[in-house]
Amino acid sequence: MKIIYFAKIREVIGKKTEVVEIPDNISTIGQLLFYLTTLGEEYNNAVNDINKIHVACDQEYVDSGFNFKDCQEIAIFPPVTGG
Amino acid sequence: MKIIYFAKIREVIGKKTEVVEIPDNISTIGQLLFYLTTLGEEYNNAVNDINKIHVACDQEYVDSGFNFKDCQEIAIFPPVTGG
Amino acid sequence: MIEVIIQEEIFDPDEIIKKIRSKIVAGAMVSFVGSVREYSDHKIQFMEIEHYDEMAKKIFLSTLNRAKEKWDLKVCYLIHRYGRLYPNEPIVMVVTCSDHRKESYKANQFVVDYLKTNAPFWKKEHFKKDSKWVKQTV
Amino acid sequence: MIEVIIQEEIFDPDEIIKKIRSKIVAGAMVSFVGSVREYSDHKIQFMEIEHYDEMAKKIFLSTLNRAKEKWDLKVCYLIHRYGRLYPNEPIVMVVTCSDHRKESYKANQFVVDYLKTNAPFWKKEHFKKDSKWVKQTV
Repeated sequence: MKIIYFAKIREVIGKKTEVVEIPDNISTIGQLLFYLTTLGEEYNNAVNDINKIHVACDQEYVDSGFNFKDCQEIAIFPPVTGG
Repeated sequence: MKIIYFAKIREVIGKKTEVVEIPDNISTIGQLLFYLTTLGEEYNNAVNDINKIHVACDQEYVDSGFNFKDCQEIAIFPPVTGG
Repeated sequence: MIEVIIQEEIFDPDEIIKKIRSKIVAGAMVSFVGSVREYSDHKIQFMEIEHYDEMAKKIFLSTLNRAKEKWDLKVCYLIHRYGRLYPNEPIVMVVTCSDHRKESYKANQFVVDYLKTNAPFWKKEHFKKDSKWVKQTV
Repeated sequence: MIEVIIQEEIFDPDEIIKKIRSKIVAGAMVSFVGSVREYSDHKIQFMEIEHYDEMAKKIFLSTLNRAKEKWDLKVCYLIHRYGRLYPNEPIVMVVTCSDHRKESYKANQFVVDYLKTNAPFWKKEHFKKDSKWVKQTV
């Protein structure tokens, strides 16, 4: 699954984008975020506060119960500060 | 007393400004407007609907109970439509 | 900065934005431009705006001062025209600047609302065959 | 007319006003410009804006379409920058035009509020000695 990171999350993980192999039993965003925290300390640091994380699947906001299996691209980022 | 008329009131009275001799017993704006209606049909037509008349004394809005005796300039006009 | 201009000549809204930003740039700037429409009851040939100059200046200055104080504005600018105006020409422009956007929006609307109901200007629309004083709508 | 522009280059708010008015003039036009401030915690050297381009475009277009429909706008225009921006440079501009002023004001605020909370842009302020991601304040 292609995952893109932005802003502080990108900095903490140290990657802008990557393709992550995701186990079959993981299908919702909540599960995915939890799975990511197991990939290493930098992931754990980046996504540990789930209240400060936003997720978009194929450029649309989704919540933690969303099933992402049909998505092409998942983006994970902190609260936005544009404008 | 110097009186200035604007917009439709100016058109109906047919004057932009004039000096009107005002009897001593007339001291409030309400009395003045009533007095003006006695000066001729055009005045009566111009100021007959007191709800559609605004009055400013020395460039400040005043209401019908205001005593205008110390004013230099009275302006009478319809509701404003600027902006 | 507070500025009030009442003039007969046409003005360019873009030039005003440029002029203000060359002096002061704040985090937020809101501007309003009101222009002569092409139609009301009929196609408008032109509009004649009558005004009471001394009173308009007084009201604008006190309104802008109130707004500046209430919303802590960096800029409160107002220009209003009188005389003969043609369709699509700008009539009025209000610019407000502040550190944050909410203050600029609120102050801008306050000034425009207040001038619509209080500033001594009267519009007469001239159509092909007749003319009509505009009724107050608030 | 709906237009969305996301670009790195600087823009002139006055040029945008001029461009829009050369195409469409409505009774009311409201514009908002957000600019980089000179200070937050410390003096700002520059600001780096990161963004998610495809998603930003989608969100802007759907927001502008919603606003246009809801308030019957003649124009709904949005430009937002990314990359390195210096103090006093414009970041974002939203222009709304309608027959009457209330619609332009409401639509303009709606678009700006919505983009502040939803558009995928992230600001990092760079000071002389360090830098800091801006916190969301709504």
